[in-house]
Amino acid sequence: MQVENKEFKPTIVAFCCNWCSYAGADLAGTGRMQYPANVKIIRVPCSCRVNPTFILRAFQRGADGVIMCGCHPGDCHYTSGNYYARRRMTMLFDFLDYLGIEKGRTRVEWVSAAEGARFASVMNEFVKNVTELGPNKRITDLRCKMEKEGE
Amino acid sequence: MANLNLTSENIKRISGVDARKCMRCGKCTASCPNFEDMEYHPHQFVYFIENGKLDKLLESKSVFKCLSCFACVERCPRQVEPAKLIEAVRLTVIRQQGANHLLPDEIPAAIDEEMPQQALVAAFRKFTK
Amino acid sequence: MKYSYYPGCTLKTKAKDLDIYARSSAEALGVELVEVKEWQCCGGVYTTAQDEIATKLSAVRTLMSARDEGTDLVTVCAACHNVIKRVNDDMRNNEYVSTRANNYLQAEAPYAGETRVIHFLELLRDEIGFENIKKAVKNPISKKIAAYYGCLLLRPSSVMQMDNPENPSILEDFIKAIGATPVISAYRNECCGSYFAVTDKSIAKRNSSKFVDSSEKNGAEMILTACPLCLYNLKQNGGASVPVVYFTELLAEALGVK
Amino acid sequence: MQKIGVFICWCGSNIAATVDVKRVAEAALHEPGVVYSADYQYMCSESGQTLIKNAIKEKGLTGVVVCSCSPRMHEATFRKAAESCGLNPYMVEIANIREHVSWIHKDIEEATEKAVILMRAAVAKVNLNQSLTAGKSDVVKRALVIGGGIAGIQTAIDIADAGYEVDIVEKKPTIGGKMSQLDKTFPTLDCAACILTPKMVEAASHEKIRIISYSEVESVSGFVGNFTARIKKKPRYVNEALCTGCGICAEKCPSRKSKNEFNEGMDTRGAVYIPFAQAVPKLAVIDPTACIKFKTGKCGLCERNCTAKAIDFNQKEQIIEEKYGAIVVATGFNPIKLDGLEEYGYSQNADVITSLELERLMNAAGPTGGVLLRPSDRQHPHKIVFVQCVGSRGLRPCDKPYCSKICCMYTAKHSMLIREKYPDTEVYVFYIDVRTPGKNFDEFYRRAVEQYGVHYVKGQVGKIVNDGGKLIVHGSDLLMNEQVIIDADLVVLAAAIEPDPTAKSVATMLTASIDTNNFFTEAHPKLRPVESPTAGVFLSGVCQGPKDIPETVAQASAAAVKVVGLLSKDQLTCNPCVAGSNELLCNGCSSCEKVCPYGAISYITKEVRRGDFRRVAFVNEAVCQGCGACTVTCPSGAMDLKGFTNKQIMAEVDAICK
Repeated sequence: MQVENKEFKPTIVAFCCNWCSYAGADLAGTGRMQYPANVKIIRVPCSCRVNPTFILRAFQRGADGVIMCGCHPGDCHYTSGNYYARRRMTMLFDFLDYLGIEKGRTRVEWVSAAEGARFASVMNEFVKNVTELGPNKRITDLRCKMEKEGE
Repeated sequence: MANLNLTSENIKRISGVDARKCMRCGKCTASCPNFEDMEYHPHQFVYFIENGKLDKLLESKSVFKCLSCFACVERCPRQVEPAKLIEAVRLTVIRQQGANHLLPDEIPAAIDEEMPQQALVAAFRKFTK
Repeated sequence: MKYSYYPGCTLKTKAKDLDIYARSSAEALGVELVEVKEWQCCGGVYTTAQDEIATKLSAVRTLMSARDEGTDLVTVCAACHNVIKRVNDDMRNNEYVSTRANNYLQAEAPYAGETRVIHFLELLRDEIGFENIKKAVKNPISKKIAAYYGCLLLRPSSVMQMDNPENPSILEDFIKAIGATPVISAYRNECCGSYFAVTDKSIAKRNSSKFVDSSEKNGAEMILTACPLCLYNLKQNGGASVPVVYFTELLAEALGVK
Repeated sequence: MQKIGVFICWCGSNIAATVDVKRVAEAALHEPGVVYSADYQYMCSESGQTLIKNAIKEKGLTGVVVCSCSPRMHEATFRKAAESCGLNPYMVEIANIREHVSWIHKDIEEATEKAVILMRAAVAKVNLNQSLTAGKSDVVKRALVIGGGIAGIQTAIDIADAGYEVDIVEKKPTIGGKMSQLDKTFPTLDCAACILTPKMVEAASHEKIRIISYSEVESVSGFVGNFTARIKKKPRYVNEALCTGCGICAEKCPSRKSKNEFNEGMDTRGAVYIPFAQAVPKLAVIDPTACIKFKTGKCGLCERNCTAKAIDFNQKEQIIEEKYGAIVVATGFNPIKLDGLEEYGYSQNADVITSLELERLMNAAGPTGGVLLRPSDRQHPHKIVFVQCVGSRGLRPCDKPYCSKICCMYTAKHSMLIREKYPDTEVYVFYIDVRTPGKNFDEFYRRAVEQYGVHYVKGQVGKIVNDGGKLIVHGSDLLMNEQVIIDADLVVLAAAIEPDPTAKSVATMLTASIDTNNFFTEAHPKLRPVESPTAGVFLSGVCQGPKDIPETVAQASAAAVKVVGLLSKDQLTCNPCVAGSNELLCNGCSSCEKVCPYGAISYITKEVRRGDFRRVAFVNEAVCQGCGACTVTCPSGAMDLKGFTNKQIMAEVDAICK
């Protein structure tokens, strides 16, 4: 069992497109801008590569928040990928909200390769919001949870 | 004047302005219509505040010489807005007991028939607590 | 066209002309100005201090009255206009000020800057149109007139948004509309000396006379302003030898309602 | 089952100071498939790479995970190393534990824990990696240069000299750009025309260069090595093949009211005109907004007087479509508009001018024939004030936050030339800082002060008013701690420079990125300064950031070298991380085709099982750029992206959430 008063540290998955936001995250690193270690980044070529099932899988496996970052509208390396991503995520997040996964746990942000500071501030804010919401319980696969606690 | 709580931080809080953005171009001083009457000039205000050297400002009447015409605010390329800083220092001074710069006794001699009361209201707002 | 109207204290005493002629001109132009109920002094000057809330409350009350009437708020005194417009901007964009002001006022509906504040000049330019005023003029003022803006109408431009702060044209366009010829003088948007008329006349003298001298040198036969304190300083401290008048007075004269 | 090796880099102390690398190496051994792990001080070094290569050979590794800096930094390095000893490069994955861990976290415990998780995710991915082979695509051996200023001209000449064909597309009627308007150039004071016009002629006469003037690139499609551009050629209303550039038409034109752009609007030109004497191509052009024939249908004086019969009022816009292997952006700059900076009174006073206007006033081919006369009354100015940083280094909406870089030097040049030619003139320069980093630059500026007696005043100008014909300049002298008031005859503003307004649309067209100031972003600010992040698109001149002429020319040549390097290849290796359809799952619904931004997907009828012919999606791997839009759209899950498969990403998610 976990110790009761242990500070809640959410697990957060960030999908970052290779061209803008992953580079933005790199720039945050180069600039030594701090953000919480809870954020783990998965590199994808474009935000439009993010399949809604990836996000469902993350929540199922115990993630407390998922953020997807792409290039600013109009700046997509692949011209229009981020527009597809935006539409897909709007639908998905509404659906997740319906299921009880609050809107605060999901987010789409546009971060350019030049916006290291913005990447850090977005992550700080997102982690703070998710921490306030507490652990995600809705569609977590209980077996995963038990495994985790059993460790 | 040690109890004044006149730290640069405090000035920043009251004015909402960050003196560190200043690039020392002196455009505020170049713009100031009341330059001649000031012992310390707008760019010096900014520099003093930035460096926390505030005691000189307090001893100077310069804080009461700003016209609040906002020429420096409008023209400052760095959005340092010197007039806001000066207002914050002036307020910090007059908020002390007995530090009012304008006393009611002085009024009768200063006014004439034509003077709009707007002038008095403004002067009292700027110079007294 | 119906607007809430805020005259301000000085317009009820020393600057009656500014008020009276604004009303009569408005009527002649088919604009209804409804005086805000139980208005209070605007505060005279706007303070930039973040922690001064009390001095902004009376302006908020005026703004709330206009909102409750569902009309835009028209001001005519340049000083009142500056204070009310800037407080309105605070209520819109400065959370610190708006939260505290609303907490203090305890109004049924908190105020969030909903009212649009326009100066009488903006009413003439944007709502009525100088072209239409030109058509309504009965007695064209055929004089050479220098316009004095001072600082309050234009600055800070990010909030006032009336005109280009360094190259304004609204008063010159107004002068053209009433049939007169504008004279552009140096220092027309520099300070007149303001409230230093009370504490240090030499400052007011130096500042006002710069504009007055330039205007007279440029052949102005009259000086125009929108602010009672500017008018006082230009006259008393600037040593103007030509008449200094409110723009509303000239408008009324041109419209034939003086 | 894979046999994976995990290599943890210390990056000196960059990683090792915050991440317990030994613990990461130890943790790796517990991951499925991992048979070996090691840590080393500099994994990217020769000996670090040897360590990886030896491990691959000795342990027979089938997959490699390197925990190091960003994959954007050294992924290629490590993949190359793996390839050199026979491992497929795409069996290598990077866990970014520098930019994403050690540089942003301070707590060793926390950082190590995160590094382990990122390592775990990378291992999970490599377990599912498959060998990928990159395809090849042909390179079109021609280059397109957008913009015909000194940057574009230099790039074009260098590419052409290497033996490749180049098209220069210039939106104005002549090439030459801003440099053609300059009088002298710092720090040597050579005449700009004397050094530029030979280059213009060289470009025009070069057998490999084609100048497409008075034209704009309308759209670009394709990819590195194989771009297709549509170029819109605006009608000149003059037949280019017939016009001899004699200039009779311009002389006869009765319309004289158009502002002469070449002289910054300080004099006028006819509706039909040749921009300037040394214009290239030297052809007339008709401005239909000013032409009386176009406006009223009558006139045609030029047509009647043209002995070459070149005037053609019926000329229409033309579209040229061309293929290119590389594209160079050289769109240049403009001085900013000064509407928001009216404290200097530019629009209110004829005698407040910009530095570029002063260049024309001092030039022998300018509106005053090279005699310095002020615009209002054509009198010789005796007191001149220069204002620096007009719109540069500011934060207001009307300002630019950057230093425009060239103003300090050209102002020193102007003040020196004026003092040289008119010693009776007092010259004041209001400056905030004098910035002169460059060969012989500071010496040049000091000459202006010491030898020519130019008054440099440290302070900015706050307000310029016109009081009865005199310009009253209110400035500050910070060293004297005084306000200075100067009644000047002429004021020269060093207006900030900004990228040409077309930069934004060109960037969008090329999917190249621009920064918040609309300057093109380079692929790497230090190591790849002339390439854009978009493959095959290169940057030349001020479109990338403020530059003076020597720097522009250097960068132009550098861009040319990059282009030549690309064009010298017959084929390019494609990105193997492309989409592919599982024909057994594909139902031919066409959803993927609709979302593909490159038109890489088509449909073929294929015998998927014996006797079962079906319409299935087919990905052209040379065209696919690997964005993955189709993979998410596909309703049956047939489409997947190599290198970033659904399973791989899911495995990463699982590893992180574990």
